Amino acid sequence: MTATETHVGESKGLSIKVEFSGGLEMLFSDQREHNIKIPAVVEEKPTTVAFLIEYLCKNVMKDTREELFILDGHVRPGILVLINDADWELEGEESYELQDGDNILFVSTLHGG
Amino acid sequence: MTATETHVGESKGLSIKVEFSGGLEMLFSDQREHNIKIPAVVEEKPTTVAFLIEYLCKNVMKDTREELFILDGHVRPGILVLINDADWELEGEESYELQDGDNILFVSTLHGG
Amino acid sequence: DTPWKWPLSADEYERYARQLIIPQVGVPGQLRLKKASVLVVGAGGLGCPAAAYLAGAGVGTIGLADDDVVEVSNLHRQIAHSTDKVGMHKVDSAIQFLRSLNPTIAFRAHRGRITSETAGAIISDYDLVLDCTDHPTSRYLISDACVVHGKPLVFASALQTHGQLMVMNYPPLPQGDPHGGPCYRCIFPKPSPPETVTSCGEGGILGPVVGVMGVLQALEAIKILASGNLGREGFKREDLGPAQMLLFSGHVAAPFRSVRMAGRRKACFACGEASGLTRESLGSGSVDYIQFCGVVPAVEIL
Amino acid sequence: DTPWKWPLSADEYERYARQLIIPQVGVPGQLRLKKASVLVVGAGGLGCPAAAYLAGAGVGTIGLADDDVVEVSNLHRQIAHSTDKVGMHKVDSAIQFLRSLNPTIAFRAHRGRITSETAGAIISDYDLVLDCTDHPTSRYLISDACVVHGKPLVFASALQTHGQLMVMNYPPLPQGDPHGGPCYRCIFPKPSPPETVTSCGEGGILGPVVGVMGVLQALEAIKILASGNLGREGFKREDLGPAQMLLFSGHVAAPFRSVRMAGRRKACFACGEASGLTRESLGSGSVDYIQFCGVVPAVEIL
Ligand SMILES: [Zn+2]
Ligand SMILES: [Zn+2]
Repeated sequence: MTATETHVGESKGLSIKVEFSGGLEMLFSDQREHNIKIPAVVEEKPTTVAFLIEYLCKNVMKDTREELFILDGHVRPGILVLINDADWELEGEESYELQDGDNILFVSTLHGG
Repeated sequence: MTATETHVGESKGLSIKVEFSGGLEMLFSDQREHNIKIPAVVEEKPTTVAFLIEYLCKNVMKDTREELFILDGHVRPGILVLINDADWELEGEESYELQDGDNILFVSTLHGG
Repeated sequence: DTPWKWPLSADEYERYARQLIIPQVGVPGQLRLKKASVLVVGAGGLGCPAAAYLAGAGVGTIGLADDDVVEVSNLHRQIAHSTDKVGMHKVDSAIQFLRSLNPTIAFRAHRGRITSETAGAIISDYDLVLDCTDHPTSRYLISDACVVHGKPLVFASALQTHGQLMVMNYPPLPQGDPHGGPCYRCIFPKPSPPETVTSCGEGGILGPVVGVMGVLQALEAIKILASGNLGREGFKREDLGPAQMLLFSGHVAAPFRSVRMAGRRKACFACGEASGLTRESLGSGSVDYIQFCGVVPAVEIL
Repeated sequence: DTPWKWPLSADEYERYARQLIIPQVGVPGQLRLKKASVLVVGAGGLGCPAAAYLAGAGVGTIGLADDDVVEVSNLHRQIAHSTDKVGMHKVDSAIQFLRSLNPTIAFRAHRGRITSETAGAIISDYDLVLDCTDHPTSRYLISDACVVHGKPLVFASALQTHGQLMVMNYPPLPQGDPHGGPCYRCIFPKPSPPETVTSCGEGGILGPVVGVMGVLQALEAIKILASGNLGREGFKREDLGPAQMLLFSGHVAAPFRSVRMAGRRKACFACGEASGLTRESLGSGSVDYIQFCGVVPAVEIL
């Protein structure tokens, strides 16, 4: 599976590896890995995970059922967000400031057995 | 399990994470992970995996049965050596020049089923 | 006649010989397994392999809870059942299989769905619980019952080619104690919207994917029980290193990934400092799990 | 009476419903599984769970090879056998279990140890081979036979709390073709010194550890067979990404690790450019596997 390259502007960009698992890849062109290039600074503040999520919704998501990913402006319940393989709760959740090379994994909870 | 710290000299040292698995940990005080500090340059040449192996034998191995790790001056048949999770064949085997922060994993082949 | 003076019987020394010589088990670990009781909730794709390896290892008492009967569409993954048992209660079918594997241990059948009213009486009888069910309502209920009754929980789930596994509420310290392990609600404080919940029946499942997760549940249970850490004075969640969840994706080159999770959530509804959940409130049905998890609006079902 | 016009029978649609709806399988994948034949060498700790999930998934023909009989010390991990089958040939015991799980597929029993003389005749009859044995001599022999007969091999091994798994000789292109997958000898050109070889009987094994590896072997086999890549014109090892070996350590916080392996070794004795190994030379016993792997000197055994 090849990864998409997405560019926004040029100067001082961050290269972020975004992954979807547990079925969420379905909402993103059935593609598990996406290499995302986003600016390091947005409105004079360091770029946060909150911005990345908005960006993914607007620019990467192909499925129209946005509510399967975002609910009331936040990642919907039942999706785990992992920043460099750690629960984002350990990293400040939405306010985490992205670093170049970060890996952000979105995993949908499974219920089957 | 806490990791041991081993020092050699001071200036320009490399920090190498050495791991043993598949039963080899038995030869190294039953300890899976070792943080090894070795010089970056030995006899005016960059430090290689060959030097690390010799160093492990002399300084870290507690078991007297050296032949379970080294045979005829080389890692014995049946031990896989992985440099940053890649077979050392892909990296130049014994002549690979160590970089600070490298992870070197020694795994004994298993035969059971 | 010299009286038998060893801690295990001759048959047990023979049957468990290959695990007795492992340092992580040994005779003390085997004796702990023998004294232990494990409840497996769900005798399906996770529960079948999990119970098989628990029985093989000599867990003294294994309870199985399920309200389903065997169907032919189960058999590609539910390896403790068989074609001639189609229509039989899954719990009875599985126990028949498990008993033929190891007739020296005890089995208990709980035929019927676990509810708020029955969960306490069932779970309080066991040392450890495996959540092998297939719906969020039962997953929240089982976790809550494990919290108020002080039982560690080995959670796993699977769908299509994916699986997830986590040891929860271990050690099972009292509510509000930050040294206890996080519970299911600490990880998933709000349930997934019902329209995003897909069962194996709807979404499909590869047999070995759910099989791997079930076998790993048995391994985690055996490790906990054999270690002797359960009930050891002063044993803390942190002694085990960071809490981990194991993620599996069967069609990816590096299929397994261990991710680091936070500990107990101070504000957790179940295990948190101000939790009002008690054995009594749980048993009286004060939590409506069906409403909490929600139902798909009728229009979506059409 | 309208004639049945669907590719699978009604029973098959029902039995395999949960995997038919997975995109990686579907009806084409199920038909490929049905047409396929898999040889499981070794009906022990790896072979039992592997064969169970292969049978569940509907692999059309499953061959089992083993020369052992069931012992009570097998049962903690060899879940296709049972206590009342102690003394029975493992192959017969396992097939009885597998047939009750899925009576709609075919089974073939190979009672006896696979030797240089018999390996070719047995292996050439199958599409894919699982190495579930427990000794280096059989592992080298099976790999060599897979190379000269062009069969992919799913290798796994286990000891104590450790496991290893790798798909080998896939795609199974002719010797010397660099686009074929590496064989067992590419990874382990020289055997381990015999004094370092420990069997599960000697070193011990936790049941779920070898169980996980066996289930994962079944998964790899199902993925290969359902994909349709086997025999697809122009299909190359590189199309799958780098060759990977999966390492497992049951007592570690992050228990699984996928490591990147090199491809075929140009100088490989079996699959290399100048290999003199042929079906004929293998079958005539020109390679002495026992001598190649060595024997522990008598003094060491004492
Ligand atoms: Zn909690
Ligand atoms: Zn080769």
